[in-house]
Amino acid sequence: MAELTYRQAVARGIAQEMDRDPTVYFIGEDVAAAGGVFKTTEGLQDRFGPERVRDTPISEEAITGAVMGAAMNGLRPIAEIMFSDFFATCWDIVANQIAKARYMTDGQITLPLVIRAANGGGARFGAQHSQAMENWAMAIPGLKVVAPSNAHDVVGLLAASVRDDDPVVFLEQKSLYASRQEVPEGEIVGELGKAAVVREGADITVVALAAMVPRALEAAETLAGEGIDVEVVDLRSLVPLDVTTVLNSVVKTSRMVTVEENPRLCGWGAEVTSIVTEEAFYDLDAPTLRITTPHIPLPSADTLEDLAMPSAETIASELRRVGNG
Amino acid sequence: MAELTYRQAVARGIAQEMDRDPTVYFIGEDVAAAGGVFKTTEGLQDRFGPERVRDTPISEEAITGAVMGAAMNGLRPIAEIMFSDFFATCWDIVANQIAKARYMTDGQITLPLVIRAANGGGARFGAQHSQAMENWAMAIPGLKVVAPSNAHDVVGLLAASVRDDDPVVFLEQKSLYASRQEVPEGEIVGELGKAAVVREGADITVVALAAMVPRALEAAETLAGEGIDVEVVDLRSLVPLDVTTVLNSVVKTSRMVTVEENPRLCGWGAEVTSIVTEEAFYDLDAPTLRITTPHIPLPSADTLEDLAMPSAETIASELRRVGNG
Amino acid sequence: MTAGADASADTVSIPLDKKLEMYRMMLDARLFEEKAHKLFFEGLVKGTSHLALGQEAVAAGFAAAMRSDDLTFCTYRGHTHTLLRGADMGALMAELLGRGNGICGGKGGSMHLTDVSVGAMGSYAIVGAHLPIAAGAAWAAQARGTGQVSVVFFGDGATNIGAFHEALNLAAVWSLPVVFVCENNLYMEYTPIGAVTAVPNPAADRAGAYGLEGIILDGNDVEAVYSTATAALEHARAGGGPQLIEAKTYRHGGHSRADPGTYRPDEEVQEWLDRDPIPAFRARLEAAGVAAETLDTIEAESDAAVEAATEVARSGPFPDPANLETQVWADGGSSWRN
Amino acid sequence: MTAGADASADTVSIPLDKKLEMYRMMLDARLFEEKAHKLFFEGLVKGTSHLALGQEAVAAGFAAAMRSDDLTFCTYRGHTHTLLRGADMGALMAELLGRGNGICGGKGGSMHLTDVSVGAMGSYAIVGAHLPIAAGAAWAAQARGTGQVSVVFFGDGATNIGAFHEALNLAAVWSLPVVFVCENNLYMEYTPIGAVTAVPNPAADRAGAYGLEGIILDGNDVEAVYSTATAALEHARAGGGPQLIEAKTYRHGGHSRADPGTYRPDEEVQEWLDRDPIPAFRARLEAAGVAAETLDTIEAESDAAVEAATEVARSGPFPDPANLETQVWADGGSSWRN
Ligand SMILES: Cc1ncc(C[n+]2csc(CCOP(=O)(O)OP(=O)(O)O)c2C)c(N)n1
Ligand SMILES: Cc1ncc(C[n+]2csc(CCOP(=O)(O)OP(=O)(O)O)c2C)c(N)n1
Ligand SMILES: [Mg+2]
Ligand SMILES: [Mg+2]
Repeated sequence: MAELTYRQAVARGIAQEMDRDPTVYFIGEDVAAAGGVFKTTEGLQDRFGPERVRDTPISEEAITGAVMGAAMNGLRPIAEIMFSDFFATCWDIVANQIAKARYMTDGQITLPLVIRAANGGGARFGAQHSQAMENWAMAIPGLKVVAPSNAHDVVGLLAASVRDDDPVVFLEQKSLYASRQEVPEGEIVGELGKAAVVREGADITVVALAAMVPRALEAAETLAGEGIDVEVVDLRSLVPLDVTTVLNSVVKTSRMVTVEENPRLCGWGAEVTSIVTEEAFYDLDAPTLRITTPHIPLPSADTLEDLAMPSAETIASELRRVGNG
Repeated sequence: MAELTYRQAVARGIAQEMDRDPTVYFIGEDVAAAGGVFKTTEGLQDRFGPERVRDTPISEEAITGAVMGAAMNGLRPIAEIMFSDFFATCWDIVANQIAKARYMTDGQITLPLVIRAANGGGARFGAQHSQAMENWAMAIPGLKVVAPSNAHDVVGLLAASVRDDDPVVFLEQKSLYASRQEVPEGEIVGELGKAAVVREGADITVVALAAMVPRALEAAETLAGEGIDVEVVDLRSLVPLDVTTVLNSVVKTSRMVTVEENPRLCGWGAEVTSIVTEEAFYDLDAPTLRITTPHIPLPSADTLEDLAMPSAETIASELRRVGNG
Repeated sequence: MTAGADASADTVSIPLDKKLEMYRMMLDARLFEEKAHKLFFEGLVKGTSHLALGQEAVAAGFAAAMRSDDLTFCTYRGHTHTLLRGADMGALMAELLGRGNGICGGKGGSMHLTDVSVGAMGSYAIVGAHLPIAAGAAWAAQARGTGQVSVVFFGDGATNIGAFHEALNLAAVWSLPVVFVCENNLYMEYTPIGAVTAVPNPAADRAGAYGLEGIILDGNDVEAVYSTATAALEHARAGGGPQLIEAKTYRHGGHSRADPGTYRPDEEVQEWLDRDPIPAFRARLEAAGVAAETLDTIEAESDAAVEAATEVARSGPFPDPANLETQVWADGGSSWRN
Repeated sequence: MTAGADASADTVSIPLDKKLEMYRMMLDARLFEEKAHKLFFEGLVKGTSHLALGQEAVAAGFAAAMRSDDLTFCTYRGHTHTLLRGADMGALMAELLGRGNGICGGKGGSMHLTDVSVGAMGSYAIVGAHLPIAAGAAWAAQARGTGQVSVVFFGDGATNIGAFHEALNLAAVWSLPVVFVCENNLYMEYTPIGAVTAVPNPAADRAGAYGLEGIILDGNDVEAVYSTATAALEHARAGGGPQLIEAKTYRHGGHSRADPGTYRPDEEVQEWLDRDPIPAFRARLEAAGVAAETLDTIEAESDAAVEAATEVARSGPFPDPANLETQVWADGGSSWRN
């Protein structure tokens, strides 16, 4: 069992799938010869050759269009969009073309493709390189949306995404790239749409994703010392969404808090909260609570950015408000 | 007092502001010489000349970029994006540039601009010309989002949007263009961020927007005959959001249903529901309910499209489920 | 051939049966769309429809020149392109009418006609988007060594959107087997293309920006189209990389739906009506000795086919409501939760 | 001047004080960025920074030629452009360090330096986006008759994104007073531009697609830049429409942060280091009779200015936490609800 960084897990996941399936190709800006600006794809071109691992121009519409067209014609391509913010430059291809092609053609077109991107804040890159945009993708019917919180899940969920016959937006949390974990050797294949209860607890359900998972866990440890027993659910994928795991937890704890990196409005926390309010209303003993970044663009200065994003401390203090009554 | 269509109200609103303020300019595809594909801007070029009312190439990034740059340098421009779906082709300019410029420069840049678009379904145009995308815009900090439900509000809110110093995404509901209303002569100026209680009622609060407002009203009439007294709130703008009016209504009725045209996930209905659950939890006597389009791209066939979008009938039958207990 | 040259000079000798095939294709397309127009005014075609009346020679010349496994990508003005690759006429007409026996089950409508089984890989309703998608399909063809060529049709207006630029550059850099065909009908929706474009030939004058030759073609001359298409397909298939062709043509009617097209000068419309590709080709065929009856028979057969298709469409069932929520995902459903 | 020609031949006689001003500008920029690089390695510059070391002549030549109310739009590699329009050096350095006295209050950071008061209208971190924005500012200048010109700087890599195409076409069609300046430093982040671009001169070879002349310039020759800039600004100001200029240059270091730039051949790096614009210009000034002491004094003054700015930055306060939620809206706040 080797220690792997979240960053290294990306290359391992891609390599596992390229090894297995010759129709898996991988393209993106600076991903091939240079191994990616986050060093997530080092060694892939050497291993799989310049045909299967290719550098592209700075042309996000061409990149996403290329994988869409290729997926229609026999490949299972993976594209990298360097920072998830840049999805905005190709949102038409992703949200209007890729997401809708199967439905509009009543199933004639199948698009087994993955678009990976570095998502989220914490790297002091400022408002145009730090957005958590998983909610943009979740709002579009026809896109699956995956966001792992640890290296093991990166490998497993990347494999599951590549093998999935539908388009998957795969969001790597850039503030987690340096995090490490023991990951077993050999093939790892996860499952989309399965949340994980990463900490069991009786008093409050905390639903989190990606970088918010370790922070929620840290907050839970703090509260454990104060006699509040927090259960933490790592959603892992937003579409499909494992509602069952969330509802089961809420039935047990009667309290729910969502923790997301998104700016305030219309994030997945609102969606999960609405589902729970509609379907487990009589199980709730207290108002739900959403912890988010305020509804602002993310600032660049480290002190401001830290203040903006939910931290273990702010999560803990919000959880105290919800209490364990 | 003249009868005005929602369509005509657009031209009237623009003309009112162009008349008043020589820095108001208007650009878009086929908007000038031809008066717009929805005939919403007829006569404006004749009246204000080809300098102030201009046709553009099919270049949504250039159009939105142009109004952004112009707003930085002394104009108060209005752009048309023909169908709101096409925002995806310029989402970078709208969501990453326009929305964030003021914050990133700590207030050095002010962007008094309006981007209008025909939004929503009901015209049998299929998945790429029918989206209700107000939630895309609402999720982006730095954008104001307005969506009137009637001709009077079109004029007033368009005027308010042009006079506002912040960027406004102004969504005209294309299925309402032919609707008519008595609208008084003379200047009309509305206010952003003020919801309207368009029907008072004691039993259930229905929160609706744009085309869903007349449908909610129709459902309310049906239920009135069944002894259920429905209050209908027309949000009118999503950002700013008039939370006070919604909460006041919920305190009164103890039940809330949101009706939106968006596909299921992460719409404004989820946002409003989460706010209410968090802030008026103890006032609620029943689970909240969201009525939305299913999480699917919108189909083209008339029978399917009608089935997909919330209708007065489906709203009424959902409201019966919530009851008046 | 470079910008300004006329590709018709290259017309190679085309076998007679190919010529007659193209004649039939143009008639099928013409009569199909005339019928669709009628049905629109009867209120049977809902939503919108964008006719290519007058532009049939481009679709026919290319479809006749393509290999059966080549791939077509077209726009919302795509009835003709989809039909002429071999899609079932009845299923196309039924789609326009929003019927369950439509080619997309009623989910696509006029702007999204698709028949993957004949290589008609979709009609795309957002200007320019399908250019990179077509390039991507060509990339897969190159990677898999299938010998397929992607052919992507788009309007003059599409040459001003970013996706055009990105697709052309990528295709050139990767030497992809894709043929870009601009159908320059002189107008966007209502705006003359010249009013919003920096160069006179919106596609051909930009070929140099991608290291390509600008090829200009009389898009109303089906034989010229066929010859140019044949050469371009061969070039792309042989690994020569992309081609960019600008076909000059004209739509007889308005942009869409009930648009009467009155923003166009009468003389301009008349001039192009006089250059209608179908009578022009018929005259040429007759001059070359084809019997009028042969051509009349083809016309009658097309007409009968369109009538039959119309009947298939009119009598088609409305979509099963259960289909509303199918085919979002590859498992056939639309569920996003457990 | 067309693609392939060397603009330096056009060098007009430049007054000595302008030359010395440009010498000072280049030194200010060089020393400012060398210091920023040091502070990055000290952990004081957080996040990222993209240095233009080696590219100073482009920024200096343009800034020296611009009118004070002209508008500059630049990229994340924008320290130099913003500084040389006249932004306060201390406030710039403080912004890099995330301080409250930074030019954007710490909200922008290295990639978003902006000083509207001197016409530095922003540094844009998403490739290509600022081209249409600059065109829009030029449109307002045209509409209002202010006589301003927009100047927009972008990299070679930006020539392959859609926004480039849309902006150039719109600017040409509307004859906007905007000068597009491609700083071709031969690389995107790590990928050589030639590997992903269909033409050898990524900007100049595309000028024809917009009806423009392709102007190629030695971007390391500050006098050539100044002369070309002067002519382009005059042309645009006089209503002649946009200009597209490709300045060949090179960054001495890596793309950003700690990138050592090892993907570049040593000889190539050396060749360009030998063409460093600052010593080259100094040699020319000395040859023209400027005393070494004059130049040394300028260098010492630049150095002192950078030291002072560094002190302003280092001793600057961290941003007031209360500012986190200010300036989303024109009312100064960020409230989205009542
Ligand atoms: C990105 C985008 N912008 C605008 C439209 C609306 N629109 C549909 S067709 C059209 C005109 C297209 O003109 P052209 O490319 O010349 O094709 P033609 O319709 O003439 O075949 C426009 C503006 C669109 N569908 N997509
Ligand atoms: C749309 C977009 N895609 C990718 C990036 C990531 N990125 C930042 S700089 C850069 C290279 C830009 O190269 P070039 O335009 O030549 O400018 P240079 O950095 O050389 O000055 C890339 C790919 C981005 N910022 N925006
Ligand atoms: Mg056209
Ligand atoms: Mg570069």
